[in-house]
Amino acid sequence: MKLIKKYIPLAIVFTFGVLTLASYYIPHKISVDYTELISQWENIVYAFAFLLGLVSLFYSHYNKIARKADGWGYSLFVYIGFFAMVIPAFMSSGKQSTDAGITLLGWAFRYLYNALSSTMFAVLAFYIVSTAYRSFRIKSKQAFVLFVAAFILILGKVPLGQIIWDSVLGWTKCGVSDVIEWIMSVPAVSGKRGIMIGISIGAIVTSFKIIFGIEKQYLGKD
Amino acid sequence: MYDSMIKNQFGFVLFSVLFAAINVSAANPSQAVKKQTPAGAIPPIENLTFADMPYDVGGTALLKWNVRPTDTSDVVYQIYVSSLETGGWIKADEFPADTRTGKDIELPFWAWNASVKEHVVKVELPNYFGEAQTTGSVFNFKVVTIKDKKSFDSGIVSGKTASNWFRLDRLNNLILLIMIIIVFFWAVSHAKRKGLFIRRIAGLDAIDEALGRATEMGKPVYYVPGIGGMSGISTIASTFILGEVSKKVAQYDTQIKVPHYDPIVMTVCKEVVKQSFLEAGRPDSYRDDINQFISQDQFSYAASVDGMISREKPAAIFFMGYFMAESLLLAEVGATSGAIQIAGTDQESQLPFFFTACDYTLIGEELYAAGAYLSKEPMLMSALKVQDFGKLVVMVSVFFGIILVAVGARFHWDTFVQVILNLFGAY
Amino acid sequence: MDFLTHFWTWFCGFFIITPAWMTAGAWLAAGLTIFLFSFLYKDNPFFKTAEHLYLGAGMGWLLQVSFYSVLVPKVWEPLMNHEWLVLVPSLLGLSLLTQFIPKISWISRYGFTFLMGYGAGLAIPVGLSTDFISQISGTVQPLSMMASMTPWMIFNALLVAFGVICVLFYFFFSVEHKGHMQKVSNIGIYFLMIYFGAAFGNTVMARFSLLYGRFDDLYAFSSAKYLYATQFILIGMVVYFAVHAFLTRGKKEPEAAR
Amino acid sequence: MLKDKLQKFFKIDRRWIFLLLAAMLFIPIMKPLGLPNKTISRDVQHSFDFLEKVPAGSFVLFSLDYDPSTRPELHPQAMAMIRHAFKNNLRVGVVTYIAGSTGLIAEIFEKVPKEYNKVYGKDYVVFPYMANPVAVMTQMASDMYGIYNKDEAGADARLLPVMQGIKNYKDMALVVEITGTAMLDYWVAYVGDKYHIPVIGGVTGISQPGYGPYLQRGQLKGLLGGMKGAAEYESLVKVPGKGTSGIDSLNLGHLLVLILISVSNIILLLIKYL
Repeated sequence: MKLIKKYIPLAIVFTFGVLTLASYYIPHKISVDYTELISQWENIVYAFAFLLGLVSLFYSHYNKIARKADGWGYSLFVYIGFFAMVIPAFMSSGKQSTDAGITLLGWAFRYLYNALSSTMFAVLAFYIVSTAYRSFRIKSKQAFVLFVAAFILILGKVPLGQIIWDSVLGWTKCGVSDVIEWIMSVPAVSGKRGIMIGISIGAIVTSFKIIFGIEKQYLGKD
Repeated sequence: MYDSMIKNQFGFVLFSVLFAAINVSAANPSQAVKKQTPAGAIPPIENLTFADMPYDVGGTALLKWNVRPTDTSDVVYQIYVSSLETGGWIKADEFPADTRTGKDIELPFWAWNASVKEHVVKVELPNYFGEAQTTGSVFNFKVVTIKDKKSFDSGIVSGKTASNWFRLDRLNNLILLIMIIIVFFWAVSHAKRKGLFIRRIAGLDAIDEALGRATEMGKPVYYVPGIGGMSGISTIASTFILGEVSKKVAQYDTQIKVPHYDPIVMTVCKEVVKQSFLEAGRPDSYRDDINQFISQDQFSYAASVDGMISREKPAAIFFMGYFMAESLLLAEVGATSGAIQIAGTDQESQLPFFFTACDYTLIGEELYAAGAYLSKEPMLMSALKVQDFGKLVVMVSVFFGIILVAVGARFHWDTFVQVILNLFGAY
Repeated sequence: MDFLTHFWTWFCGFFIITPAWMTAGAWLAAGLTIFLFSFLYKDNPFFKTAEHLYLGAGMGWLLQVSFYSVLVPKVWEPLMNHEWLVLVPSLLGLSLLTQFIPKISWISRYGFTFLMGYGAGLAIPVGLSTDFISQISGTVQPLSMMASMTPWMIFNALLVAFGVICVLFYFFFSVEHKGHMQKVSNIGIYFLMIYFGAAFGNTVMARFSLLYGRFDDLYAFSSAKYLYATQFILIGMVVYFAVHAFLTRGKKEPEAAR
Repeated sequence: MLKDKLQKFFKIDRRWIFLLLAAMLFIPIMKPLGLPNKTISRDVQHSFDFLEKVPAGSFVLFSLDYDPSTRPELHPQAMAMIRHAFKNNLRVGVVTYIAGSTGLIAEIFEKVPKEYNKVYGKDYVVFPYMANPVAVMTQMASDMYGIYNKDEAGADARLLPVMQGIKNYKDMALVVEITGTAMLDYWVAYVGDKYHIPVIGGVTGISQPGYGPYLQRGQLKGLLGGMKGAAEYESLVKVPGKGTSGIDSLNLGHLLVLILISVSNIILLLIKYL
């Protein structure tokens, strides 16, 4: 039992890990075909994993409704929203538009899903302002550097800011867009690059731990 | 022809010979062309040869011939290709005669002899023929020289392309990989050694403070593991930290809530939290609804978690894992609801927002180190050593690379500079 | 059977998108947009409704996507053509669902391990090449043009390299940051700060444009063509908040969002 | 006491900030302020000059690869550049590699051609969406009809008057790529450099700084960045549109942020030294 519960899964990790790793160094047709096939498989497995989420969501909101928990009425809207997307999808077989114009799915996407998701995204504009107000306070030398970099970037991105810069600092003969380009391509690059390099090594080490079966928390307990 | 490739100026990449040898066996015989004497001022094309493009999947041919003194910008070369024995010529390329030498093929020095004395042209056969037939069948090629509207045909060369077995150009990558594997296994096998040092990580010292406050106020703690899948490194690191945090939560007898984006991550986290409560000796306080599935859609996840935070007003919130644009959506609502916030992510684009909106932030790699720091588990600690080794490699290479390249460029040692750049080239 | 087909055609006839549908859509979109924005003022039933609707719609959309772009073309159609190989990933995928049955949940490990192995194998060489080797070469390469560089450019190239080394020092875990180490890693923090500040400032514009886009839509929905959807809903919200504030006056208001 | 009052101001209800921001962004939509837009950035000017120099009747390929999420920034750019192309009597071909952008492309061509009396098929053509951009880009180098044998409506592309004499990149004057993705890098690396056709880009404000090297080396002839790029181009073409009104609101929004963070720092200083 331990074999099929534990060792075969670990063998699967090792096999696919090593094969995928090796395919990077092997240009042969076989390796190209392998990569193509496996990435397609991965796609399929993920599509099934999605069902896992769907069932969990339905289950937890069904529970709320069944127990008449606080605010259970809202849980009904989860189902309404779900069917408002799924039924049109089946009616128009997943197509958002046909020759005749947009379908019901296209309509639902545009006025329901897209309205909601782009609004949620747009809320960020408000938060970015209130975060800036709260946290760009110069309490230390480091905060000062943070402040200056952000200030210049915010200023120089709009024409009005450029006009202000030119009228105040025009004598330096150094346009704000040049300063921005310098910040983005010199000091900011080193900061970003340092983080990236560190992360990549961490990711590589963790990936090794997964492939060699040292890291197996994701398997859960026996 | 591959002999010239191996004839490297630098002996320190001896093992490349080994790999080159593999390629020699895969290469196809090419045919040299007998001299022809076209009429006109232009000398004939010399040494026109066919070769398979090395280190690729097949389907790409290389044509090489000597650069002639008459190759100026007003002379034009045309390349023709045919799959038939006679006729059926298709024009594949056209370029001024003073371009396209061996130097323009982007391969490192250990895999390619970048000579300016040779014209080298890549012909990508799948552009003109069916994908299936381009590897393995014989094709004919010819080069036409055009000057002052007069054209001169070269002889015909033929050959077939092959699927190769090794990306010799990625040798530097492979060597680095092998080095890391060796260091990795060395570190792992020495993991039992006690007392490995690890520096202080500010954000993690604040965990106790945050949990203490939550206990005092009698409010819950939120742990947000982000929107990554289980194969994401940050998510794996996050589950480790969750284990340690929930252990402490169980000890303090506080409440914890973990809203999830990915169902697989949720099942793993369930195990982790259950185990932690068990280890803390409080299995009775474990409830199944600690881990809650929210949604697998980025912004509806954010909207829902925002709603939960603003309603329950938790005392402490942890954001650990993979985050995208929702980072600020979550952190700002948490900040306004008055919670102590500790964040950590390896998404460098989101770090600025966590950094400004949260009280403590684990920057990039610190998130990976956090698990080791909290648990002091020898296996994790030794992995940290490997990471430090990697960083050391980078620091040393950057330091010496800068000096060598600068000196080389200053004194115009072009080949030397090229060699150094090739060593750090990604192909 | 005939009747059913007939009925279905008749039923679908209702859902051909006419201008009336567009107007209804405008009301829906304007309403949902304003409901979500109302959270900025404070939590309210309208936001909760929109939030829950969004939960369902998001999952519905994803289901539709994974059904029509993966399951149908990549599983169903190959099976119909007797390509049995797709059964392997399908079974691996189905194995994940055993998570719900604790007794056999170990079967799901087969699916997990496949995903993890593939992911890890993919991450290693790509990480090495793009985030490791390329970043080193990106730091070193600029100086190869030394001969044609102005002193300012040389300074910049050296500054980038210096910054990278300092930042990496900051991430060094094996040594305590004391003395000189402390100084170097502190310089690293300054570089990080500049990056954070610049990245923050750089994003402000993009987020504002998104908000501008939303407002632009709301403005479009406020026209007579859409029967003044925006105005009506906005006024409705204001009235709700006013009435709500009036009714709960005197009661201890839960601490408002700061 | 003053200090307490200042402290209170520090903890101002952030909903006032939200209201201010909303007003700042919404007012210009209803009534564009037309704040001075004197500065035209170098890269936008270059783009304009380049297109201006393209002889009338030449074929310009537009690759429009953005979806609704980046629409506010990129749609005005596309509109302005296509207007400019029509104004100069250039032939326009449109391709896309992002499924979500087809609706937006339709939106452009519902409106813009009428302003210049342009006819579908004769003056411009829209090709259907294709996946796998790099393969398509490479194929178009030899014979674009190998991929695009039909236009979006299903008509034979070879027979359209607008396509006469056009077979591959050599017959085109320019490629314009407007995108919020890495597609511009593809066009530069796989087409511009390789087949020596000039490329002009339009990108979001976020990714704009990353294209400095391409511009420096001339791999990109010009670049429009974010809404600002759109507004500047609109002012060059002299047709103010969404870019101009957008940049008005961005101007005010950014000014608000700058004032807010300055004020909060001044208060901090006052509290410290009072």
